[in-house]
Amino acid sequence: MSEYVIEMKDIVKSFGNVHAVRNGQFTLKKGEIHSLIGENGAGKSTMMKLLYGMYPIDDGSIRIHGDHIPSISPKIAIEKGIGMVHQEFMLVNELTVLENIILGFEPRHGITIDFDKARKTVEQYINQYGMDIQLGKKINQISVGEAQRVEIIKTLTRGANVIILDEPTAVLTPQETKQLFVILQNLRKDGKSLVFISHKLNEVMEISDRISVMRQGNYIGSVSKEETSPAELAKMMIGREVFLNIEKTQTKPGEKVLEVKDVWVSGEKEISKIRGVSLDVRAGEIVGIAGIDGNGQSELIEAIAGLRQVEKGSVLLDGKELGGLSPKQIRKAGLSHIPEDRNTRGLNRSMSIKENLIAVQVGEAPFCKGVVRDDKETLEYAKQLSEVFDIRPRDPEISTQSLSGGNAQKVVVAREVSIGGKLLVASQPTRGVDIGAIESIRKILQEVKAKGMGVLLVSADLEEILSLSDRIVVMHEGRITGRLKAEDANEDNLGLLMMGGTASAEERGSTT
Amino acid sequence: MNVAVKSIQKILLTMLLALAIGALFILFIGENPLEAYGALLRGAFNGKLKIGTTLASFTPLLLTSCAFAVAAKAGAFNVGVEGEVFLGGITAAYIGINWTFLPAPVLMIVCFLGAMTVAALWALIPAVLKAYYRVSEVCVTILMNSVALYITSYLVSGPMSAGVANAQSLPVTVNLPQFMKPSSVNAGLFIALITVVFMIWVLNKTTFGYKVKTVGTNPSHAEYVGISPKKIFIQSMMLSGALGGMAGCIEVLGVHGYFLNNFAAGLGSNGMLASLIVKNNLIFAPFMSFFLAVLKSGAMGMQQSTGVPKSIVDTITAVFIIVATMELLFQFKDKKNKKEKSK
Amino acid sequence: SGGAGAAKEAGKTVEATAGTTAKAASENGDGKEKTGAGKRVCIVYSGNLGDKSYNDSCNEGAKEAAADYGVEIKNLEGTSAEEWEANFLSACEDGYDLVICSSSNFEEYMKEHCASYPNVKFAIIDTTVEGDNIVSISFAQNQGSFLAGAAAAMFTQKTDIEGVNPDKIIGWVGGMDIPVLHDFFTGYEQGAKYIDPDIKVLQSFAGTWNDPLKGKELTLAQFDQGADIVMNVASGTGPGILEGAKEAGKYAIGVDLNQDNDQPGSILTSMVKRVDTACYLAIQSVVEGTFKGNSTSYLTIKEEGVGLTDFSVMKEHLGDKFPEDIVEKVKELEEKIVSGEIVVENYTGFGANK
Amino acid sequence: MDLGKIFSVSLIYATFRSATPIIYAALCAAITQQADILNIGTEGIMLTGAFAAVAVSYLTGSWLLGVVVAMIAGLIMAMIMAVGHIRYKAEICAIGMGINLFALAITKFLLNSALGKSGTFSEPGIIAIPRVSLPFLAKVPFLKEIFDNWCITEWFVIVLIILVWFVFYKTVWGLRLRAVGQFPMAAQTAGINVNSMKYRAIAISGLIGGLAGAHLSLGYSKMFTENMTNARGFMGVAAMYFGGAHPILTAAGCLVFGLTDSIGARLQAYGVPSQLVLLMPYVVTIATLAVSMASKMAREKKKKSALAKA
Ligand SMILES: Nc1ncnc2c1ncn2[C@@H]1O[C@H](COP(=O)(O)OP(=O)(O)OP(=O)(O)O)[C@@H](O)[C@H]1O
Ligand SMILES: Nc1ncnc2c1ncn2[C@@H]1O[C@H](COP(=O)(O)OP(=O)(O)OP(=O)(O)O)[C@@H](O)[C@H]1O
Ligand SMILES: [Mg+2]
Ligand SMILES: [Mg+2]
Repeated sequence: MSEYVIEMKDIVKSFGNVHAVRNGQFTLKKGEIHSLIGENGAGKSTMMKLLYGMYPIDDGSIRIHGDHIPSISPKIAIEKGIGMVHQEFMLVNELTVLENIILGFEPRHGITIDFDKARKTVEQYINQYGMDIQLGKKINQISVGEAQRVEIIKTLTRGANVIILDEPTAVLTPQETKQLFVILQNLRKDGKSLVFISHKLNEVMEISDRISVMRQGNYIGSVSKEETSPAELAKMMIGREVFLNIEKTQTKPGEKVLEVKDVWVSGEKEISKIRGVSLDVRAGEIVGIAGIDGNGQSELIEAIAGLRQVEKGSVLLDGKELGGLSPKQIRKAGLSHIPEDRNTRGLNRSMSIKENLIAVQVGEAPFCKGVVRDDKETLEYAKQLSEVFDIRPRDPEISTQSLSGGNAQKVVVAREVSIGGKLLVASQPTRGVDIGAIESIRKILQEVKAKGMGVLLVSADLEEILSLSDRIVVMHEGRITGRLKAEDANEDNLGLLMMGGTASAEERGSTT
Repeated sequence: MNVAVKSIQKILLTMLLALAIGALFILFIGENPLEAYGALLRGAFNGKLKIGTTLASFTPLLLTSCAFAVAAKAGAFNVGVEGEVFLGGITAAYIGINWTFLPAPVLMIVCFLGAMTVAALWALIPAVLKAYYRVSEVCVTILMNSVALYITSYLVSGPMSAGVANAQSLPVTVNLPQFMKPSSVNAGLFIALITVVFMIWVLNKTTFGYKVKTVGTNPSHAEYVGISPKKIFIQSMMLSGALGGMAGCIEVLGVHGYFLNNFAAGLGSNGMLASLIVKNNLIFAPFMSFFLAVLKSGAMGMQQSTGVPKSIVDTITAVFIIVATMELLFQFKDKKNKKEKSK
Repeated sequence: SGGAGAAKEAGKTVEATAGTTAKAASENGDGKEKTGAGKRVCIVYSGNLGDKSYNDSCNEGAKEAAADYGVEIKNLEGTSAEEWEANFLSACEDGYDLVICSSSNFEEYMKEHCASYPNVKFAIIDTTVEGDNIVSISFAQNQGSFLAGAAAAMFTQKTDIEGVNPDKIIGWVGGMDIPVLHDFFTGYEQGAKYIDPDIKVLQSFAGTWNDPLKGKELTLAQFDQGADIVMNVASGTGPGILEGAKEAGKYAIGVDLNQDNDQPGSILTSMVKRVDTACYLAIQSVVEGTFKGNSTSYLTIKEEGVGLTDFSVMKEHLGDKFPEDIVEKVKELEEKIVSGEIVVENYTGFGANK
Repeated sequence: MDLGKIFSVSLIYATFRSATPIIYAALCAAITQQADILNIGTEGIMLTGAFAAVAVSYLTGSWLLGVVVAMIAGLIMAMIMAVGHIRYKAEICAIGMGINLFALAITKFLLNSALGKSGTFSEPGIIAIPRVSLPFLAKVPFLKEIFDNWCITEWFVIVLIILVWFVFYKTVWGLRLRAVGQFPMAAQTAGINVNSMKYRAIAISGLIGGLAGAHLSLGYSKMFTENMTNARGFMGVAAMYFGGAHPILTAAGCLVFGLTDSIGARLQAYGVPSQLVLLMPYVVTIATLAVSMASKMAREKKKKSALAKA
């Protein structure tokens, strides 16, 4: 028997002209947590999808428990005890949590599904790992964190002893991440082997036994946790030194550019998801909204942008009432908006970089003459932005389909900060983005502020909130539970407020 | 550029394969494929009349395929083009018969405008139901085609009847000039060609085209960048309707000279077919329309000049179309490339 | 061929009342050698063959002429206006001696194009088109329908026959709602009311020529409303009407061809419209050189262009329950129409003096 | 106008009778729709089935064999579509329309060459699907009139609606089918072979489509006519959309159509212009759908505001 549960050797995989993996190497020992890190587009997900049999490999070999497996399908992978939690959740919205968990491995009663048995089996695992999952709800009614746990339970009920987690923490709050880590530790204790993909080096350092690094489809190397440091890892990933802690530029806040007054907003499933939120943002400052995902931040942002109806209350942008205005009119009034979901909101993946860069200015000079689009002007502009914002590759004519997460996000950021509005709403601007890109996006936000734009930043990443914001508001269950000056805030008091606790009296007094 | 060349290559290869499979089928039923294809080609191209007939059936398909594709670009599956052709036709007939106080050139233009307007308004119904009430436009347009057929049928056998043995209207007082007589190909062909080129230009070069494509590919993104998906969806459905109405107007003013009951049967669905085969690519749709028109008039010619029964001709045409829908040759090539690379 | 046989059979049934033109013609033909060899005739149809009705009837006539004169026949079927015109034009161009347009659908094309083909002879059935190289043959379908209506009106009161109710209601189902069908209906209704003014006539249109299921549904609906006999005037939709009668244990009247044997025992009679005769005569005139352009024949009961079948199939089925008085009455009415004592009305736009 | 004659007991059976072929067609379309495949080819599959049923019933004298062969014929047509779409990437609606054209032509061709007829084939030798009367209903006067003498396939459609509903929502296969339709990647990662599920869905759809055709030619009538489906397949697709591919709602849509159609058939006799009567079922179906969707949206809104008050 081999020392390794999994051995992937000399893996090659391309999609058309994209060489996703050129030289992939990966091994996994029994009972270890092995992290796989690399920039966006380094080929991490592809490596793991190949292991899970989602695509055939072009070249190389895969061994599971020492056996050479010539061709893998998800079915075979599952039979061999491999489970995968995908970067994009593989959950069917219209089905219930329980149905999703048992899909493909349904306990049967003849041809019908034995839901009782299914429930019992699943509950057993839920209890064993102390997870909080409501089996009867539909997927579109549960939070991201819960969906994540559903994915893990899914692998467990299928008898996985190797579990691959592709960027599981990208969408989690610190608290949820902590909970997840407890679960992962327990799984390791039970003898499961885990692959953990992440961009967050501190998490990687916290949880892993070994760490492998990939860059541009190539295997760079593996190190054990004890022998390395975040700085070294970052260098391996990017090929140069990185500085994440940006120095805050000091500016004097000017006029109020955004005033939200006692706003109530409905959510997808419930009315009044937001209940009476008031806040303001001045020119030349960054206001951070901290909060666990699903506490109304998304709804608030969408309401400001005119993408969701406001039940009551008023929003003023640069003194202009936004109630009843269309998204287009709100943009005209001075809003720039980096949405939380770059794939469906932020970008049109079927169009080129060039076209995405002018998406909000279509039909406006100089990108059109009359009703005709001006391609030359557009290309010129796009080339310029690509240069300034370091969008790679430098060819604005190519489709955004093939862009890595970080570069895709840069397209959105470039577009939104270049239209020169008065307020920039940035929702999760660095989620799922590699550190190189995080570095540059954070720098851009600082520059925007320095130019006198007001910035409203929503992030589940407390470190990001803390390092960028001048003022911080905390949201919990549709209400604001705390307002702090940046210098008074730290992970602990923010965490407490995010969980619904109250801040101490003096902190309250210091709100503006 | 490379992509375009590849696509054309693909279409040509697919057609060749369709011919080959069609040949097998012809052999199977005991006819000579070369003779049959000869008859088919002669049926479509031999002499002024045949060419004219081919072009005459090409004209409405150009517009209906374009109409379907335009709606598809905004994410609508508009089965209702046929109904729009009917209503455009009846409107053109009504105006062409009754508004004789207008000078002829003006009347002609008004016929077109009227036909396009009424057809666009007809398309507005499913569009609004979909945009505001999420009612499937496929369902509504399938049903509305029958409604349009019966409405026009009622009008030409009742209030607008010419009082002759057939259900048809009085002749219109303006006609699109015909050429290549005795076939009924007429100036409408050029109007249709210009319109289609114009539509390609609109969709690829104008702001409106960009919005349509955005809404069709990602409505949620469209909303976010300030394009109203509902508005654009409705506008392109209406545009699609207007194109259908134009086809109806050309058929009435150019081909028949009056409104003939049920004249548009199959025009909408054939246009839809032409567009679907090329996956709603506006540039290829006209070529596919031409291919279908050639098949159609070729099939008629085959019936006229050989002993091959119509059912066999139709069977071969259908086999042709089925093969033409498949992208298989392209796949062959892809695989081959891959194999070569991996070696 | 078998088809020609069927036409002859249809001929025989009308023969019961008087000698038939077609029969007379075939006698002429049979005697001679094939004088028509080398002549080419093209028939264009506004529909497909196999409707067991109008188009088939036309084809029967052509087949008979082919058998008698050795002419070459080409049939061009088409289901859309586009195909009709293309087929018609191709027939004009391809040097046929005679082009027969089987229905009024070709009227406009003939008006437009016939003059450009002075060497081709044309015939049109079921309507009238002027032109030096055109003969038009149309039918007094209203007269035939009058007889059908009268027969139906009498039949619906024969309550001793199984399936016949006391209600004075009869039915009529048409294909597309087009003027020529109203000419049928006008006669049918007049005939029924002539027998008994209290008779109610139900009228439905299927809106299509080729949906027998729709025809069946409409027929059953009329039965549900008290009718017990329904006349079919629906071409390809018709088989459903006849089947509906059979299935409901009620009765129908056939049209165009002799359909009495299509659902034997359920079809009282058929209103035969001698499209075959028209077709045959047109071919005959070309073969024999008697073709006279710009002529119009209007085939009425007198010319045996229309008429009822001889009820024999029904007689066989009902045995002594068969109401002989209907046959007698029909004969009497026929004579009255021929003599002009009864004037059968036309729908606007139809009739001898159209 | 005699309303008593229009709204008589017979209207109930008439409604059901004219809706049944469309229900079959709609179920045929619903199965593939659950796998996110729009089966425009329903019309052609059904027509092929109708032909095969009549031909085999006539040649062998067995209606059952006719039905079985019809289902196999439907299956073959469906598989051409499946292979073209899944293996050779044909646009599903394009190949579906191709199948419709092919079915129209090949049935006409075979009618001429194999059965030696054109247009209509209605020989006495065709053995129809038997009709049954349930003896226990015969005693109840009202029910007897409604349920008397139904064709076996008319009874069976009720079973089939429930069966399809059961398969969709209660069985393992149905769960997988819906997963494939709604999120194929998720199904794939659950070890489900997406393409094989699609093949199976189309195959079953073909079987049901063939049965639909057999009902048309051996149950609803006893003949085959060129193009005898006359857009009933398309109506089925429309009905499938009406019910959002849910078998029971879909059947309800068909019944709305059938009811208006049957009322229309009775109304025509009173001199209402035929075209206006003929278009009624279509308008009523659209209106019903629009109103039900609008009120559904209103209900959702209300539900939300009820929550707000609580
Ligand atoms: N199905 C696909 N088709 C085409 N290109 C693909 C596909 N999947 C991945 N790629 C490309 O392959 C490259 C590697 O992608 P992969 O998803 O493995 O990166 P990653 O390391 O997981 O990045 P991220 O951190 O953004 O998730 C990228 O350039 C990506 O665009
Ligand atoms: N600068 C502005 N400030 C406020 N409102 C504006 C401004 N510009 C346009 N609007 C309003 O926005 C709406 C749409 O604007 P616009 O005139 O650009 O429409 P359009 O381009 O025809 O629309 P579409 O983009 O949907 O085709 C109109 O109601 C218009 O009055
Ligand atoms: Mg990834
Ligand atoms: Mg009676």
